[in-house]
Amino acid sequence: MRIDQVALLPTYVAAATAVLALLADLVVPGRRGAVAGVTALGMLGTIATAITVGQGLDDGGRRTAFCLGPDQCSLVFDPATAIVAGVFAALALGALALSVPLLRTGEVPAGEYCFLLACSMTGAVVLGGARDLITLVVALETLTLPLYLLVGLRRGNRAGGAAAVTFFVVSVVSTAVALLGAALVFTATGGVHFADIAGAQVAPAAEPLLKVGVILLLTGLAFKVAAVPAHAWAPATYDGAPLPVAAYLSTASKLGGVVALLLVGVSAARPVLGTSGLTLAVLAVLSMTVGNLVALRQRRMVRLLAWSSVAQAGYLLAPLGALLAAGGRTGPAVELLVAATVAYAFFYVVLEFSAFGALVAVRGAGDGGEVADYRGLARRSPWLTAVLVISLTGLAGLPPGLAGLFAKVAVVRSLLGGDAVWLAVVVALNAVIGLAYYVRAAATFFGAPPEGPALEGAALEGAALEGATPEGAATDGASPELVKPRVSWPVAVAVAVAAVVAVLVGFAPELIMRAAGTFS
Amino acid sequence: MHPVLPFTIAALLFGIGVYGVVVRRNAVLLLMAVELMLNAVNLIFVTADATIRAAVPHAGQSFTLFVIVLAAAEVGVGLALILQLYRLRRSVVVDELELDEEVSA
Amino acid sequence: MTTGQTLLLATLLLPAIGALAAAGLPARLDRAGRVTGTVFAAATFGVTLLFRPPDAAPATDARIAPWTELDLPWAPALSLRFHLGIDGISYPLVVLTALLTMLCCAYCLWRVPEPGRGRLLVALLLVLQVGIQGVFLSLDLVLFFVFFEVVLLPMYAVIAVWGGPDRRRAARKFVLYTLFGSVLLLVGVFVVVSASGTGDLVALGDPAVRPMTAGMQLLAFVLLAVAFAVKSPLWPLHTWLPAAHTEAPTVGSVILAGVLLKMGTYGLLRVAVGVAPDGAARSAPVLAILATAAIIAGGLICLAQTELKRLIAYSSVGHMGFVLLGIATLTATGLQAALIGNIAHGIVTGLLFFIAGGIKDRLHTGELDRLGGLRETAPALSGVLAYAAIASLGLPGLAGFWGEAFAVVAAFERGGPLWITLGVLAAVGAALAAAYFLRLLRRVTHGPATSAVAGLGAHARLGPGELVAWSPLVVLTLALGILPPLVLSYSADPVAALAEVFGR
Amino acid sequence: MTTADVLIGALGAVALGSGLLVVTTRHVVRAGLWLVVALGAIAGLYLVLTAELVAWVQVLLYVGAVVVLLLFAVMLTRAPIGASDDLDRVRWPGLLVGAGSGAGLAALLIDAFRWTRTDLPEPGTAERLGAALFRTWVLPFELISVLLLAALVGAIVVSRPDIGARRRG
Amino acid sequence: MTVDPLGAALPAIPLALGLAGLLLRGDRRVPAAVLGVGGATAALGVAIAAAARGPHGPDSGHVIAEFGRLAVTFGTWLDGPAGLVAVAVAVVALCVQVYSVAYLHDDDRYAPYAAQVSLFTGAMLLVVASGDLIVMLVGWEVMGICSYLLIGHDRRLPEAPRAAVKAFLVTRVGDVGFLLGIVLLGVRAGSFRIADVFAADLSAGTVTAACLLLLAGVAGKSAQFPLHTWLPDAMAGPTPISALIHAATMVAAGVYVVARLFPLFERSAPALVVLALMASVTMLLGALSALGQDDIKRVLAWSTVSQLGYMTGALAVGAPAAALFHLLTHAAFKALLFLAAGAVIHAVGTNLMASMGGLRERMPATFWTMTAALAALAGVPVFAGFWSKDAIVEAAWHATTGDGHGPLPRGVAAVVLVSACLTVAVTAAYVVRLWRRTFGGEPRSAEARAAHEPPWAMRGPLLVLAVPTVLLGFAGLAVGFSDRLVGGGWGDAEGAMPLRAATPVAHLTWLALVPLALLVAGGWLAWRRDPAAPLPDTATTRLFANAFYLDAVQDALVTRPVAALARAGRRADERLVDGAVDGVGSGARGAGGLLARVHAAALPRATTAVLGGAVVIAAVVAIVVGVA
Repeated sequence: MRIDQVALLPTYVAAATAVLALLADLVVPGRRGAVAGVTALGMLGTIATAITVGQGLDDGGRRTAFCLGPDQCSLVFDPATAIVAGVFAALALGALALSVPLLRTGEVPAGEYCFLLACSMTGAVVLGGARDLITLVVALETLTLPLYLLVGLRRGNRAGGAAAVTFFVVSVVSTAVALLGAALVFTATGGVHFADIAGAQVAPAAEPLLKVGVILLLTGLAFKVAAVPAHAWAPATYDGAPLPVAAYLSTASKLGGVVALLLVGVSAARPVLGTSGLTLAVLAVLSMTVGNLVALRQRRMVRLLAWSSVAQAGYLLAPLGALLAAGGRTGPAVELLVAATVAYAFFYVVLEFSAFGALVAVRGAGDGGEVADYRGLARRSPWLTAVLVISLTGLAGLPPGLAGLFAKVAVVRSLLGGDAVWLAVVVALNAVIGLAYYVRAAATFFGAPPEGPALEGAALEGAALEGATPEGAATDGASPELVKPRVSWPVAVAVAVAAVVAVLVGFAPELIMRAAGTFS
Repeated sequence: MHPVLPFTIAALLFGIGVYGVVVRRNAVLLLMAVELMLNAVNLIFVTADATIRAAVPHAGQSFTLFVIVLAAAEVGVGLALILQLYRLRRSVVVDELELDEEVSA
Repeated sequence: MTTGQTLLLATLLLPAIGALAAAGLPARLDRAGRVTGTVFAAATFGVTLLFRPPDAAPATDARIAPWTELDLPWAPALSLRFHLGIDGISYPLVVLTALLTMLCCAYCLWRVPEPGRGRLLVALLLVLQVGIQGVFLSLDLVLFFVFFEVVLLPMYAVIAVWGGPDRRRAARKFVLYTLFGSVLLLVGVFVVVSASGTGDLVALGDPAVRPMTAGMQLLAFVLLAVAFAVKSPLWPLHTWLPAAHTEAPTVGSVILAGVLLKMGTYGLLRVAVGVAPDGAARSAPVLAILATAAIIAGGLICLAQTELKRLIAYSSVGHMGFVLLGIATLTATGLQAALIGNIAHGIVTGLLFFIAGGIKDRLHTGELDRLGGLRETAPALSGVLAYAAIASLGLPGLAGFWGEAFAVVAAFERGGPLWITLGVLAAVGAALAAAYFLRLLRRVTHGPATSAVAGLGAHARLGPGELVAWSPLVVLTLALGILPPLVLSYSADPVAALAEVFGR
Repeated sequence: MTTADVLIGALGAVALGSGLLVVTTRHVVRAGLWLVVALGAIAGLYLVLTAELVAWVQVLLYVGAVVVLLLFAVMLTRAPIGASDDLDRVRWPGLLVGAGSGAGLAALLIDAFRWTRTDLPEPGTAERLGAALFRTWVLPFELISVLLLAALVGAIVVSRPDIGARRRG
Repeated sequence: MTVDPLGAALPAIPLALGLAGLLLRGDRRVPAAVLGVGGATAALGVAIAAAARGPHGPDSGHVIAEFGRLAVTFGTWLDGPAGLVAVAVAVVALCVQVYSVAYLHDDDRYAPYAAQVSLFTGAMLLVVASGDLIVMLVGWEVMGICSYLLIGHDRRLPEAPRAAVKAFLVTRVGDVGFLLGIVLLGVRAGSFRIADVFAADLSAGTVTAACLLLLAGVAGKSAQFPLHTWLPDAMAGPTPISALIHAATMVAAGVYVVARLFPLFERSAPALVVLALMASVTMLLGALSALGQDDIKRVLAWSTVSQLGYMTGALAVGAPAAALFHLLTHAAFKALLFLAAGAVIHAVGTNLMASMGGLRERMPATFWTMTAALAALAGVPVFAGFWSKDAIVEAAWHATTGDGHGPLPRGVAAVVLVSACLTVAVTAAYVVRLWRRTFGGEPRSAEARAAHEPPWAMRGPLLVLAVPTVLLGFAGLAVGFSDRLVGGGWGDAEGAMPLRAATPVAHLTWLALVPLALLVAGGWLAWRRDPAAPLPDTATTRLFANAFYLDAVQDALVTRPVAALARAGRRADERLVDGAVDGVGSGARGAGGLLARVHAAALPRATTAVLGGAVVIAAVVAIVVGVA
C-alpha cells in the first residue's frame, strides 16, 4: 500500500515541533524565551504546511495514506483536514502566546510545557484526518493526555493538582465508555474504518449492538466538548488550570471533540443516523439548559465562562441533533447541519479565545478571580474591555460583534432546514437565559471599582476614557490586581489578532461558512 | 466455542468496574476499577475478533493492543498526578476534590 | 450606483460614522462630540428628506414596489443579502426616526443626564438610529433580523447608564424581554426562509414565488407576530415597557416610544402580514381581540397610575392597541389608520416624554401627588403639556385622531358582531384615554401649586434645548392633524397593494 | 459444550470473582493483588480465544507494569496495610449503575449472539499481528509513540518537584 | 373639487386667529383682545354675508384624507338654518369677546382665554358650516376641549377644574356614541359627506342604530337627560363663558346637528320616540331644579337645560323649524341673561341671590334688559320666547292630534305636549322668583347696597342683545324666514330637507291661551311669596335643590365603579401579568441555584454522572429508536 507522505507533512512538522521543544530545552537550559520561540516557530510551520498542503490539493481532490482499499484509509487529507489542522495549530500557538506571563514567573518548566503543548497539537493535527476508530481514539488521547499534565504543571499549586486529577479521572472513565461503544460497534459491523462501518451489512440481530455502540461512543466523546452529563469536570478544571491552558481546553480540546463527534456521529454512523441524532439532541438540550441556568449563579469569572462553554457545547451539538428528524437525514440537510456545526464551532472558538485572551491580558499569570474584581475595568483598560464586551456579547449571540449573531443564525437556519423546529425554539429560548449572565458580567466592567461606591452608576466607556473622579483616586480605589497591567507583547498580539478576526468574521461570515462547507 | 460466554463475562466485568469506579473513595482503587472496565472492553474486542468476520484481519486484537498501551500510559500519568496531589494535600480521597463551590442562595 | 442607492447607504452610514466620531473624541471635548453627533444626525435627516417616489409607479405584480433599492450579496450561506429599499410604508417612519434622533441629539447639547459624558449618549443614539432605520429599510428578512438585534444593547446601555435609580433592573428586563421577542423572530424568519426558499421580501411578496403551505404560514405568522407583539408592545406582553420608560433618561424614552416600538408594528405589517397573509388572515381575530384588550387595559391602568412617565408609558400600550387593531382588520382603511397612528404616536408621545423629562428635571419627581398647579408657575410648560395630552387623547384636528377613529372605522368595515363589538370597545377606550389624560392635567397643571412646584422660580421658563427640540413636534402634531396626507399620500398605493391580497 | 467453553467458563469465573474482590475488599493492598489475578485470568481467556500476542502483552504490560505501578502508588500514598472501613462511600448508587450497565450490556450481547457456535480462527500470533500492526496501523502506532513520550516526560516532570525549580530565578 | 369660500372662511378665520392667540404670553392683553374681537367681528361679517346670500347647496368639497375606499372631504353646506345659526353664534361670540375685555380686566391669563373663545367660536361655526360628518366631528370635539379649558379657567374657584373635567368627560361619553354613529353612517353609505349619506339608501335598521348613537352625543352636548349633569356645574367658568356655552355654541350644537340630519331622524320612529321622552323629562326636570336653586347662575343654567328640552321636543314632534326658531330666540335672551347676571355678580360680588335684592334702583340698565330677557324666557307675549315656545307647543299639539310632520306616535307626542305645558308654569314660577329676589325688596348685603352699573364695555352688549330679545319673535311671522329655518328655500338641491313651511313658523291661534294661563298661574304662585325669604327646607325643595340627586346616582353608577375597575386593573397588571414575567426570571434563577447546588459536590459525582448518564441515555435513546 502506498503512503502519500505529503498528506503526513503537517503531522511530521507538529511532532518535530514537540521534539524540538524538548531538545531546545536541553540545549539552552533556562532560556525560556528561546524554547518558546522555537516551539512557536514549529507551530507556525505546522500552520504553514497545513495551508500549503491544503492549497496543493486540486479542488475536490484529497490525499490519502495507509489505505487498504479505496476508502479504507487511516488518514485522509482534504481541505477540511487542512482547515482543522491549521486552526488547531493556530490555537496552540495562541495558547503559547498567552502562556508567556506564566512562563515568566517560572512556576512551570518552560521546556516541558512547550513540549506537552506541541504533543497535544500533534494529536489534534492527526485528528482532523483520522478515518478509522483506532486512529481517532489514539489521536484524541494524544490531544488530551498532555492536557492533564499541563493543568497540573504549576508547582505547589493545590488547585492545579486537584483540577488535574479531576480532569484525569473523568477523562479515563468517559474514555472507557467511548471504547466500550467502539467495541460494540466493531462487534456489530466488524469494521474499524468509518467506511466499513458505514457500509456494513448489519445483521438484524446485531442492529441493537450497533445502535447502543454509537450511543455510548457519542456519550463518551461528549466529555471532550464538556457536554452534559460529562461536563462536571469543566468548571473545576478550567478554574484550577492556568488561564492559557483553560483557554486551550475550552477552544482546541472542544473543537477536537466536535470533530470527533462529527466523524463518528455522521461519517461512521450513516446507517443509524437517527440514533446518533437523538443522542446528540438529548446531549444538546441538556447541555445548553443546564449550562445556562447554572452559569446564572456563578461568581468566579472562569467558572462563569466554563459553564457558559457547557451551554455553548449544547449549541454546538444542536444542529446534529436535527438528524433525528426524518427531514434532517436527507443528503443536503445533513450537509447543512454539519456545516452549521462546524461554522458555529469556528465562530465560538474565535470568540472564546479572545475572551480568555483578554482575561490573561488583564490578570497576567494570575487566575480568573471573581467577577466583581473586574468592576471599573473599563476605566482602566478600555481596549481590553472592548474586546471582552465584544467576545461576551458575541457568545451571547448579539451585536456589536456580529460573529456571535451569525453563529446563532447559522444554527437556527440549519435546524429549520432540518425540520427540527422545536430544537430551534429551545436554542432560541436558551439564548435569552444566556444573555442574562453575559450582560451581567459585561456590565460589571463598567461598574465603579468596589472601593468607590461614590461612583456607583458612573459607567460605560466614559468611565474608562475620563473617569468621574481624578485618575489617581480611581486607581487607588481599584482592587490591587486591577491596577493597569503591563501586557506582554505576545499576549497583546494574540488578543489583538483574535479580536480582529472576531470582528472580521462578523462582517464577512461567508469566510467561515465557506470553510465550514468543505466538511462532510 | 460459544461467543456468548466471553461476551457475558466481559459485560459483567464491565459492570463490576463501573461499581468500583462509583463506590471507591481512594483514587488508586478507583484507577484499578477503571482498569477492570478497560479489560472488559478488550475482552469484547478479542472475542469479537474471534467471532465475526472483520473487514480487516485481526483488527480487534490490534485495537486491544492499542487500548492496553493507552491504558498503561494513562495509568502512568494518572499515578503521577495522584502522587502529586498526595504531596500537596496528604490524601488521595477523591471525595475531597470539590467540583464546584456552593452558590449564594 | 444611482442617487437613490447612494441616499440609502448614506442614511445608514452617516449616523454610523457620526457615532464613531462622537465616541472617539476625548473627554475634554465632550461638547464638541455632542455637536459632531448632532451635525451628523441633522445631515441624516436632510438625506432622508431627499427621497422621492418615482413619477410613474413601476409595473410589477409584487406587493412591494420600492422607490429605489440596493441589493448586494452578503452571506449567501446564511441566505443573507444586503438588500435595502424604501417605499411609501417605510418612508414616513425613516423620516420620523431621523427627526427624533436629531432632536434628541440637539436636546443633549443643552441637557445631559447624570452621569454626564453626553457624547457617548449621543453616539449610542446614533447607533440606535442605524439599527432602527436599518429595520425600516431592509428588504431582506435576515438583514431585517440583524438590524432588529442591533438595537438591543445600545438601548440597554442608555437605560442602564443614564437612567433613574432603578435603572439596572429596568434595563435587564428590557433587554431580556425584547431578546425573547427577537429570538422568536429569528426562528420565524428561518421558518419562512426554509419553507419558501428565499428571504427576499420583494420576492416573497410576489405571487409568482412558491407560496408556503397554510400550516407553515400559520406557524410563521404566529412566531413573527409574537416577536413583534413583544416589541410593539401588545398586551399582555407589555410589562417591560413601563419599567424601561420610567427609568430611561428623557432622550431614551423619546426614542423608545417614538420609534423603537414602531419596529414592532412595522414588522407586523411589512414582514408578518407581508410574508404570511393566510396565516395573518387566520389569526387576525385573536390579534384584534388582544389589541382591543390592550386599549381597554391600558386606559384603565392609566386611570390608576400615580407616576407621570409610567402613565405615559401605559398610554402607549393603549395607542399601540389602536395601531394593532388597525393592522388586524387587514383592510386598506385599517392599515392606513395603523400607519398614520404609528407616526402620530411617535410624534405626540415623543413630545409627551420630552415634557415629562422636562418636568422631572425641574422637580426631581414624577409623582402626581407631589405635582400640581404647574400652570401657575410655569405656564409655558403646562401649556405644552396640555397640548400634547390633548393631542394624545385623540382630539380631532390633532395628529392622534386619525389613527384611532379610523381603526374603529376599519373594524366597522369588517362588519360582523365580533368586529363591531371590538370597534365599540375601542371607541370606549378612546373615552378612557380622555379620562386619564384630563386626570393627569388636573393633577399636574390645575389646582394650587405644591411646595415643589411653587419653588420653581427661574427654572420655570423653557430652556433653549427644549424650545429647539419641542417646537418641531408641536408643529407636526397640528400639521398631521390637519393634513393627514403628509403620511397617507405616500402609503396609499403600497397599502392598497397589500390589502388586495385579502380582497379588501 | 466444548473444552473451550469449559475453559472460558472457568477462567471467566475466576476473572469475575477476583474482579469483584478488587472492588469490594477492605484491604487496599489486597485489591491490587486480586487485580493481578483478574488480569491474569483475562490473559488466559485471550489465550483460549487464540489471541496469543495480546495475552502476552497483557501479562507483560498489565501484570508486569501497570499493577506494579499501582502497588507502588498504594505504598507511596501510605495506604494502611490492614483493613480499613472508609474505602467505600454509600453503595446503592454504585450497585444501581453497575448492575444497570452490566446487566444491560449482558442482555444486549446475549440477545445478539444467543447460543450460536463459532469455530476459533487461526491464532493471532506475534508475526500475524505484527504484520497487521505495521502494515495497517502504522499511523496510530507512530502517534502512540508520541503519546508515550509525552506521558513519560510528563510523569517525570510532575512527580519530580525539583525539575523547573532548578530553573527558577 | 370646489369649496364654498364663505363656508370655508366662516370657521377658518376665528380658528386661525385663535391658534395665533395661543402663542401670546398670558398678559399681552391688547393684541389678545384685538385678535379675539377681530376674529369674532370677521366671523360675524362672513356669517351675515352668507345669510344675505341665501341658502347655498352642499359643495363637492376638497378631499383631505383617503383611508382605503373612504374619503374625508372638507366641504361646506350653508343651507338656510346654517346661515341663521351662524349669525347668532357670531353675534353672541362678539358680545362675549367685548364683554370679556372688561370682565377679565385683571386676569393675567386673558390672552389664552380670548384665544380659546375664538377657537370655541370657530369650532361651533365648523359644526354649523361643515358638509362632512368627520369634519363636523372635528368641530364638535374641539368645542368640547375648549369648553373644558374655559370652564377650568378660573383659578380662584377650587371646584373649577373638577367642573371642567366633568363637562368634558360627560360630553365625551356621549361622543363615543356620536363617533360610532358617524362611523356607521359613513361605512354603510361609503362616504362621510352629509349629502351622500342622505342620498344613500340605508336600511331602516342602520338608520335607527345610527340615529340612536348620534342621540347619545346630542344628549351629551345639549345637556339632555341623563347626560345633563355637567351643565349646572359648568357655572364654575367665567360668566361670559357660561353665556357662550348656553346661548350659541356648545349646547346649541346638539340641537342644530339633529336639525341638520333631520332627514335621517325622520326615517326612524324609534329614534324620535327616544328623543321625545328625553326631551319631556329634560324640560320638566330642568325647570323644577331651577326652582330649587339660590345661586343666580345655577337658576339660569337649569333654565337652559329646560329650554333645550323644548328644542329637542320640537325636533321629536317633527318641527325642526320651531326648534331652530327657539334656538335663535333662546340664544338671544339667554346670552343677555348671563351677561346681565354677570353684571349683577360683578357688582354684588356673589352668585347668591340671598345677598342681593333691591338692585332695581342701583343698576337700572341691567334691570330693564334683564327683565326683558326674563320675560322672553318665561314666554310673556310679544317677547321673543313667547313666539318660539308657542310654535313648539303648537307643533306638539299637531303631532298629538296626528296632523303633524314626522312619524312620532301620537301618544308620545302627547307626553311632550303635557310636559311642555307644565314646564311653562314652573318656568314662570322660577323666573318671577329670580326677578323679585334679585331686584325687588331691600338690599340684603353691603355689596348689594353699594352696587352700581358696570362699565360700558359690559353694558353695551346688554343693550345690543336686548334688541333681538324683544323683537326676534316677530321674524317668525315672516314666511321667508320660516322657509330658511326648515332649510328648503331653494328648489331641490340634492339632499334638500323635504319639509316645506307653507305657513310661517309662528302664528297665533287659540292654543296659545293654554300656556298663557299656566304662565300666569305659575307666576302668581311665586309672586305671593316674600322674595327675601329663602326656600322652606322641605324634602321637595331639597329634591329640587339637588336636581333629583342625579349627580349622586351618576357617581354611584359610573364614576366609582370605573375607578374601582381601574385600581383592580392596575393591581392585576402588576401582580399577575408582570408577576408572571418576574416569576419566570426568578424561577430560572432558582433553578440555576438548584442545579448549582447539585454540582457543589465532590469528584465522584462527576464520574457517577458520566456512567449513570451513559446508562440512562443509552436506555432512553435505545427505547425511543426501538432497539429491541
